Amino acid sequence: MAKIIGGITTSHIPAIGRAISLNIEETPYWKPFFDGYPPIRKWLGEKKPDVVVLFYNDHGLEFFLNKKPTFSIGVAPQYISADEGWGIATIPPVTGETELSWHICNTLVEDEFDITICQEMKVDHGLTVPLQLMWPGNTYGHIKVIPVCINCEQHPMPSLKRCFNLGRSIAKAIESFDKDLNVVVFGTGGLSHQLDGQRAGFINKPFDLMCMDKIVNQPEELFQYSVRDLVEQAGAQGPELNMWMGMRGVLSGKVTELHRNYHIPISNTGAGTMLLENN
Amino acid sequence: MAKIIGGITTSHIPAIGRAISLNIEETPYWKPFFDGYPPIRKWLGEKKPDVVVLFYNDHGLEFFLNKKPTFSIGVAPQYISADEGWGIATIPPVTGETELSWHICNTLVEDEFDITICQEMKVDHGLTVPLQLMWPGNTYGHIKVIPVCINCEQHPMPSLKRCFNLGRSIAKAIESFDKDLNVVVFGTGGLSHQLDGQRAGFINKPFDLMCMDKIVNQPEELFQYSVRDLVEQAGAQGPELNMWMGMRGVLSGKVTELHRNYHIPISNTGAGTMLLENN
Amino acid sequence: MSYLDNPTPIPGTYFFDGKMASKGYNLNKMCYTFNDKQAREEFLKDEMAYCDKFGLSDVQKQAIKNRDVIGLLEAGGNIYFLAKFTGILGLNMQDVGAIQTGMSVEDFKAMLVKAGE
Amino acid sequence: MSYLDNPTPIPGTYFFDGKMASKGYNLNKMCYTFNDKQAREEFLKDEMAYCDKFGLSDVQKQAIKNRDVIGLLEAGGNIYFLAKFTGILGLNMQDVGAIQTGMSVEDFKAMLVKAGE
Ligand SMILES: [Fe+3]
Ligand SMILES: [Fe+3]
Repeated sequence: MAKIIGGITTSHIPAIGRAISLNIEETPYWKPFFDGYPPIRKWLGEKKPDVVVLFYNDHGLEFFLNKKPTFSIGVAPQYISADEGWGIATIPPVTGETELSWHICNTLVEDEFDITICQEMKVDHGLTVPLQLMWPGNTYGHIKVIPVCINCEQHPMPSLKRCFNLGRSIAKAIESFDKDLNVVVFGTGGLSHQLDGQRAGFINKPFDLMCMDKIVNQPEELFQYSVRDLVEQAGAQGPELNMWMGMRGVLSGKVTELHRNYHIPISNTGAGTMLLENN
Repeated sequence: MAKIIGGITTSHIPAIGRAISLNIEETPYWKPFFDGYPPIRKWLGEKKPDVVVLFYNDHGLEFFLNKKPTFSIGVAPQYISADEGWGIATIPPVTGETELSWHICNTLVEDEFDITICQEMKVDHGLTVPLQLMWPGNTYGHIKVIPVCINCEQHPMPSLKRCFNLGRSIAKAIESFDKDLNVVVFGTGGLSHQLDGQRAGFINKPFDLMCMDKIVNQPEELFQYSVRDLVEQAGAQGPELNMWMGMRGVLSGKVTELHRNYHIPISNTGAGTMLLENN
Repeated sequence: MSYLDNPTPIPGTYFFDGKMASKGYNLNKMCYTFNDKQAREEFLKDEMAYCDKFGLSDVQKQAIKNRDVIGLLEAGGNIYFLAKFTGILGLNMQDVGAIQTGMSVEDFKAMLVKAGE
Repeated sequence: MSYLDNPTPIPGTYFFDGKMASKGYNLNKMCYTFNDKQAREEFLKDEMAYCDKFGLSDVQKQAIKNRDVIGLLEAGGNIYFLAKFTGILGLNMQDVGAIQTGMSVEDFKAMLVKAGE
């Protein structure tokens, strides 16, 4: 049976990709952020996961507003990183895990999640930057990725609870999959940030730290925050916390926090990095 | 407040559109089918609905398998009927109801339906044939249409129960919409038919008649049939019953059956036509 | 447990599920283009060249060549997209039913009428 | 009740909801094309002609002309699609933040650093 070994949270903002391209990770601005990653890379190197279930959002590369899904799941054999319009470097194609992806989709629909199933998908920085962070030099060729995309671009957006339960159902699917695979889950994006409006640049450090605490042992306590509350307290892009909740839903009730890092600012964002081992 | 005045079920197969184009409704083959419609047209003429919520499926015009949603809702000001490849005549553009559509979407996401929201959509025979049937000569210009599209083309498909509950949530949205609008709901497609495989041409009249009976007063009893059961008992395209269930979910608990017609065969299909008034 | 986990086949019936959808992706993608008149014309001009453009397998190409609907289904074709292919050939759903069941079109139609009695 | 039914505004913050999505559809559609290099070049060659191609309103065109990010938001622009427009101009998210808040880029960056203290 496939096994869920742990979860990782990470920012996915494009500026990180640019910093990697420019090789400026060790400059004073970037060092405190990139310093959060070596312990996670070490853990990944030891645990050797086969598959990553990667929660992210698409910021207008694959999905336009003509057809905007709440949840979309990739079932493709390969995903292509493509031009996003403002110059972030693309990365080599990402390998999919078709069979487990479809098994997850079957379980999700059975569990009354009304997903959009994607057999072909361009993936943007939301998915590519985390891979670059975890496997420097784009050495992710041995990893199979299952993209789980959550709408964070247009209201109405799903609740934290719904995303957590999406994760629960994905966990059920993984644990009933008849192959010996080690699966790790990424919750990408967040934490507090606001890109648009006169309040642009808004960051809420206490709220972010509270979320990082709760996500470990009391994720359900975060259900009290509506999407509107998130916009208010964590900025217009604060609902990206949904991806963290999806990740946390895939883990079991009890997890062990092995590592965390929090740094402000990366671009306009409070960047939270965590490594949670599944018990 | 907007009011749900009734529901209509109808086949939507392309051959009907072709028969209308060829003006052969009164030929022996077609007459028993088209005879089912005058009482419904009369009722529509008297009740003068402002809006139609139209449950249908897209048979490969707007949606390809690259991104295939379970449920998609149109929020566009207008929908275009387009070339489907095998020669069915297109119809004039269909007017949307943007504001109520978005209100429905907001309610659905709040109620944990993970819809795909569509601001631009080509609509195929699943939507256009019912409009042609209800408003001969394409005199539907005064009607605003809200398309609700359910995946019936690729497994996994949602259950009858899920589609019924989708309808329940849509009803809640309509009944909380602050405008005096009369809304009618169409459940299109079905009943038993099988287009593909060595069992092509399979029709199950007793099962169809049972569904027509149950849909009136005991729709929940149909929950016992899984999508697999539908394929087995109503043919590979039998899951189109989902659109009837969505429609029935929008109506209240009690409805009055004002009219019904059942005819075999229309093309490869058992065609059920019903008019249910909302109590 | 998904309803798709039931391993018992339904005779003469295909489930277009993940396995089939993966297998038939290129074939269905080609057929999806047939919504467009220009694509239909390009196909008719040189069928096999058009198939190659979408990377169809030899089995899929052979089934296209032979108008072998069952073969196309087994190669991952989805009936709604295949209908756009058979539409090009001027076949309607009763013709396609006859091909798949090995009946004459008249017998196939008679079978449907009988289902109503 | 949807969370969007709360009528109290959040200062300096836009909800890109149905109303805004309808209003800004053409604008966002234009910006979506900027994923494509050729589209970016065509836009740069004649900005207003490109806007017309997508049926932008006069208000939207004026806001494009003026690089008026707040004006674009109010005209239904979605920040993720607008970012593809500002990207063409060589502006990053901190530049865009500065424009919207009326700060200098240096002050905007300093504000962010301060949020971490
Ligand atoms: Fe993001
Ligand atoms: Fe149909």
